[in-house]
Amino acid sequence: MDLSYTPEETQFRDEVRAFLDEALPQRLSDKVRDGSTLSKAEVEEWQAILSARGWLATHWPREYGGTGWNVVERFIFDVESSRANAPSIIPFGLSMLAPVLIKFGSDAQKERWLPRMLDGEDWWCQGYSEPGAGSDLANVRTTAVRDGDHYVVNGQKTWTTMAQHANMIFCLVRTDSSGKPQEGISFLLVDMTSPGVEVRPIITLDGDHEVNEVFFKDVRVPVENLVGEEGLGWTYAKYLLTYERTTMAGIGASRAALERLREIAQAEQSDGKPLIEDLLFAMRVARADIALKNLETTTMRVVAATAQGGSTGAQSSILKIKGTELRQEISALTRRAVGAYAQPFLPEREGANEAPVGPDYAVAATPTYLNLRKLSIYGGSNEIQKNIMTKAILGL
Amino acid sequence: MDLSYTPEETQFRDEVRAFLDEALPQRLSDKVRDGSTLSKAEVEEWQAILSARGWLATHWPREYGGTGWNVVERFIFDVESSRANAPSIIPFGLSMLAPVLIKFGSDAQKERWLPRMLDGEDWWCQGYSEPGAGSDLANVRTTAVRDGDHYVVNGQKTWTTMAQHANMIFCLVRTDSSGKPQEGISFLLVDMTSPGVEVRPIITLDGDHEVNEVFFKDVRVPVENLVGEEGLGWTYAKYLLTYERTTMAGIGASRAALERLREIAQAEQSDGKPLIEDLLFAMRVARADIALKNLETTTMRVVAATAQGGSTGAQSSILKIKGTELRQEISALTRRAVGAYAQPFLPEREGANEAPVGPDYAVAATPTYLNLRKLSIYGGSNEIQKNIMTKAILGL
Amino acid sequence: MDFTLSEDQQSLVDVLARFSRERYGIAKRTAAAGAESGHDVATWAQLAELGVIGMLFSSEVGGYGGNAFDIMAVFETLGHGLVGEPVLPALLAGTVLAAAGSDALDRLIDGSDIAVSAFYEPTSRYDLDRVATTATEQSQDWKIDGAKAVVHHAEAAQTLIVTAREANGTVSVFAVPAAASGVTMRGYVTNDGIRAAEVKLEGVIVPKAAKLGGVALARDAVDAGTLAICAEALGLMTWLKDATLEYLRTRIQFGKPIGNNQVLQHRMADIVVEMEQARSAVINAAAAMDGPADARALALSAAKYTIGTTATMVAEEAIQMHGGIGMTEELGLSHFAKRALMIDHQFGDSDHHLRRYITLSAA
Amino acid sequence: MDFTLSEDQQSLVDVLARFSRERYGIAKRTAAAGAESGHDVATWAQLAELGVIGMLFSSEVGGYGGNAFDIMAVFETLGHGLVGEPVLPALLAGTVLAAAGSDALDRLIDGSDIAVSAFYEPTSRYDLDRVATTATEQSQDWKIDGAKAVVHHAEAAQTLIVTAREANGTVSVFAVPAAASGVTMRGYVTNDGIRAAEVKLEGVIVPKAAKLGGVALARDAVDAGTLAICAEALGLMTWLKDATLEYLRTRIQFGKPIGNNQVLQHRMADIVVEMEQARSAVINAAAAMDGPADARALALSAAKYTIGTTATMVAEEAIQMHGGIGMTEELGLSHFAKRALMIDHQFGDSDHHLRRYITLSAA
Repeated sequence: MDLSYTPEETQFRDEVRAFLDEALPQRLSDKVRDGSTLSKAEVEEWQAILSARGWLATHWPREYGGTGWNVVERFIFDVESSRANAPSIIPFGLSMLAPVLIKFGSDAQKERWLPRMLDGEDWWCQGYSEPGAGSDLANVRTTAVRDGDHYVVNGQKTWTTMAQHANMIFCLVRTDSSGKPQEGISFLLVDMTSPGVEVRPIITLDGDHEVNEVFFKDVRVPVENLVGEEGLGWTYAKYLLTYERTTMAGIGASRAALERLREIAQAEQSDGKPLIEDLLFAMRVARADIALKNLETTTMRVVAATAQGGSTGAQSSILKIKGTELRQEISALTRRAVGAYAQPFLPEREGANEAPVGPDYAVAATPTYLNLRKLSIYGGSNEIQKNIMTKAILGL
Repeated sequence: MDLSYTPEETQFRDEVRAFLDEALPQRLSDKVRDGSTLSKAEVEEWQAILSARGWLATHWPREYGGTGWNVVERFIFDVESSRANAPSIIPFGLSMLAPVLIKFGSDAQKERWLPRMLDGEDWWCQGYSEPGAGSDLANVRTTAVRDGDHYVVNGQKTWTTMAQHANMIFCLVRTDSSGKPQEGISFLLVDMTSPGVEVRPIITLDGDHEVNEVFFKDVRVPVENLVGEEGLGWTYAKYLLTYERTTMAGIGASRAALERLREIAQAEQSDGKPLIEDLLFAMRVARADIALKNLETTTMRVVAATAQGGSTGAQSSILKIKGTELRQEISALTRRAVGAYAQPFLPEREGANEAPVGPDYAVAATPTYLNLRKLSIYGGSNEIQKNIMTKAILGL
Repeated sequence: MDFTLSEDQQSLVDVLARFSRERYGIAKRTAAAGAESGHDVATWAQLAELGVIGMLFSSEVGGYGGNAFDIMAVFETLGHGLVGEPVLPALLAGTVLAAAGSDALDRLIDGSDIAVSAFYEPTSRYDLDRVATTATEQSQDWKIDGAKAVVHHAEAAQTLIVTAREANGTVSVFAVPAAASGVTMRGYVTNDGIRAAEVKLEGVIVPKAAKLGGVALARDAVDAGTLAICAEALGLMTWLKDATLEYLRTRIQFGKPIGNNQVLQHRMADIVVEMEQARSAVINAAAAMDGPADARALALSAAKYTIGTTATMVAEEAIQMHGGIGMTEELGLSHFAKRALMIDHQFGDSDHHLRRYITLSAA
Repeated sequence: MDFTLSEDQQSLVDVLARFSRERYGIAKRTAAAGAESGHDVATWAQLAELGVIGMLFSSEVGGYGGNAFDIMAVFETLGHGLVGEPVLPALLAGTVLAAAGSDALDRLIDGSDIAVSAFYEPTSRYDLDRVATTATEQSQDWKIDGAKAVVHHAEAAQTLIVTAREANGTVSVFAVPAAASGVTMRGYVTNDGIRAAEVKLEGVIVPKAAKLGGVALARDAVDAGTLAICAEALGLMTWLKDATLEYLRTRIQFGKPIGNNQVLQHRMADIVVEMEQARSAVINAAAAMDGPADARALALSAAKYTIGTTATMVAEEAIQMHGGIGMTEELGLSHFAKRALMIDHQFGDSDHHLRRYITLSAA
């Protein structure tokens, strides 16, 4: 056994670190560290920097303008980026749609859509979830009816992340209702500027506008925007779900959050000394730290197995469950650390620059905690993950 | 609201305390406190003392020689006895069979069996569980076939507590297999000295001999030993299960164990000071202490509701779950407290008086912890209790 | 032993519950917190009229209640209705005024005035003794300088009850008119939708009589407030539990109510078990309020610790079992959940009180 | 990154696993613990022959393994077979002997001798520095007086490796022949079915050369032992998990396999999640063994803490899910569970190591 990277991997990691050191604007990493919401322009700014370096499409083969990285390199890049508080790459186009297009899309689709992702011309969002469906993704009721060279789409999607910024959405739509729920689903690319598309914000309990409802009323979509074959949309969607998911553990983000927590607990005074010297609090931090170190190695074990061609099926459930629990725990500790100043709420208004109430680091503590409640709900809730594990690992 | 006892209740409590102070032999309470197994003679000694005081049959009406106590008085007596480390009253005859006989038995049965319980002439055990049935008590396969003035019993009971001391057993037996599992069960009293009865010990993981298997091979039981009507045994058994169960919380025993734990943690040295001054350990003790104080009041709330005629149905599940978890937690803390001396095992041999390895208080720490694993398994496992709660409280 | 409400308590509870059900709601609460006054003037007057404020004080000082179980009954009901009005500040300020024999209490009880306590400071965390605000005695008056943190409903108040340190080092409690020169406020809404403010006191001059007494007055007020928000949490948790149960019964997924999932059933059972324990903890605290100081402190810390852990668990579980919809501001659930979570940040969190419990137990 | 076993490791693991499956078992283990020697002489010889002991030591000192992952592989396999032979004592004693350059190690590796460490004392708890045993230097020799607690396999040993305090206060490590005059033992079986003894040393005379070095030798030995029992716990947990899964699949209650209960399914999922975490913790510790002292100490404490909590959880859950039958001595399960529980009482429990982790993190 050997936990260390190969010399090549170490060199790659150093290269990533050097790049982040130089190219990542402090202005952006401060906002990420403090849990502030990034504007559309800020996200695009970072993605343009990555694209210029050729590091935006980490999952793609080189022939399409991707990095061609193997699983270990992707892992290293993800972890280092998160630890450096780099903004997340918006995954919907680059990491979710692109692999489907590359595998199932037509040449014309690849030529049209992939370069626009690299150039930042399109902002994609994902139209899977529907009202009332929850974790039952096959419960698709949005319909697409063929009418000449178009599909006419009617229905509603929900929990659509950052749809307010998007000009394109890829959707699961029902083109046939006669068979089982998983049959008759198609995979369609929809221009959100088309007549009949309406986006309505959903404000989440942290006061943020991150997700939306998207309504389709007689929206006409050219048939060339159908990916693959009609009725096989579920297959394509599932391909994504079984796709490499070691990033689900979120260990880079948790490590960054834990380091920030230590700084906060050093700054906060309790009983006349830094909070971090309070044994009860130190115990909570230590337990999270140990769990995170364990999870870092668990993740690397899965990465190593994947690199050797192993499947990540049930293992990814373990990473998802433990990774989300841990990030939630760290956010709860951060809320606890800031004491009474966990209470004030400062709405973030584009352009406004209100001075914080209490210490800078306290502002986002509660909203971040509240926002991260989503981690155990979305991406297949942690309960669903345990159901999956029951079948896959336990044979029950 | 008022948490305090009435003057009459306070006086009663003082009377119980005074009696325990005077009548409870130190020799016995020391053994209970240290988690040692009491011999048959020791149990009988204490029951004789209680009987002489008229306080042995706490559940019975006065007309049968019972105390006639109300629910609050019984509660007070139970808690005070446990806190004083008095031996438990063996419940099978006095608390489990007797209420059934009083409600469903014939006059002849009452006249014959009840006085013998008070005099200590019979030691009863309970023949409900059968191999492989687990929590499914209606899964009775032991048969009783009528043959003239006798039933002929064949089959096997298991988990029969202290059957090795018993001369009588009350059993659920199957007298009819044609209907649903709950039908065709009868309630039979069997003399264990009858030919064909065999008791085999089950040694539990703590090395103790507390439970047994009891085998019946063509055992002839006079028909006058049938309680109530043939085929209604399940009704009688269920009557017992819905019977007052506030003692299930075991708050007196937990309080005594927690006080003992504090003494141990005061005596044990960690890092040059008493273990109880170690904040991590103190935190565990404090959490148990708070939970116990909460449970004491929860129990009193149920007792008060029962005294006012309320049902204890689902509430008794709450007491059972929380009470057993807490006793197990205290036993785990005690094991933790004694450090490396949790390891030596000294088998208790009747008559033998081996000096302990390590401190006196360490000897029983691990065996007690192991023995108490049973609390969350028997009496309807805690999982079964939650199923019950789901139906009763949650309406699901 | 008697665990039932008195007739007076029961009738107030019934009236108050009905009021908040029929004439109050989250929309009103949210609108009030957004406004500068931070509360709904009409609702406040109605609460006073219903006797809610008077129930918090004994008849000797002009109220018609005032024992610990009265406070418990009122606040549990307020919690169940998610009432955002300044009843908690009134309890704290009023407790100080009552102990000091101030006749300002009358105007509090009848609803004409609002008074709030302002004890904590930007760096005091949960420690009442860590007071940097100074009170300088001058020939005719006191001059007060300092800052107070997260003062609920400060902008609505006529009177601020503040702690300040005198030149000799002792901490005393003063009544400061909110309109006094040198008092400035920065108001905001809290994460749980209540109005609060940072208060600055710069060269604020108050008369000699403004000094109400020593820091013990503040401590007693915080004790009462601690009991109150523990009881409030019971009401919040009951609402959250019932809403979640209803959701489990009615939400269909994969063709069945999600409540058919045994894991959710058992987690609901765990919630019920812990909620009964939490109720017992609050009863224990209420019963200890008039007893010896050490037993009262122990019982209050036990209660606040129990509430802190249980309310957090119930809020998190309620959101989780609701799934995505539980994450939305639109659903009432999120508002109850956030209040239940923020209670752990008032008067000391569960760690603070567990530590205090350990210290007190060892003494 | 490479998380696979080397060929040497894999082949020893395969042979050892097969040996314990086919030629060892709980009956043999229990019988051995009941006998005075406390172990099974034939089994011990076979283990030595298979190379199990040699695998724990490097080729420089006469073994054919000795790196941390060798130790991990051996002990995980021993745990899965619930082997009760004195391999752990051999690791500790041998680590000391190797560091001291003693040629007694050869006889340990080939199985002819048994040596055990005796570092802890009746009141030392888990602290290696709390040594009351004294070593008095005399003109020709050392005189050793004191008592050692819960010394596993002491009665089977030819050599005891003990710590003792010299007159100048420093603690040193000595090799004491078990047969030396003044050495007495009281043997017993432990709750997890291993033979151990309380050892008394009264005026025991050993030659000058018996002093092997300072207390650091004992510390390094305990580090190796800590890694070893953490790995052992992985083997135990795997066995417990598999046995419980099998039970959930095959045990019918209310007409269905009890594994149909979703709550038990999710609890098994939790166990699997935590076991993977525990394995990572042990890998981290093994990887840190040859690194800097502070990183090694941190990783070992993280591992022992993780193992302490996880093994306890797995043992308790395995018993609970088995129900009554899990409580019986007859079932193999209870023996594995007890060993898993007792591991928390060797070399410091989870609290001890969490505390140490906090202290080391702050440094």
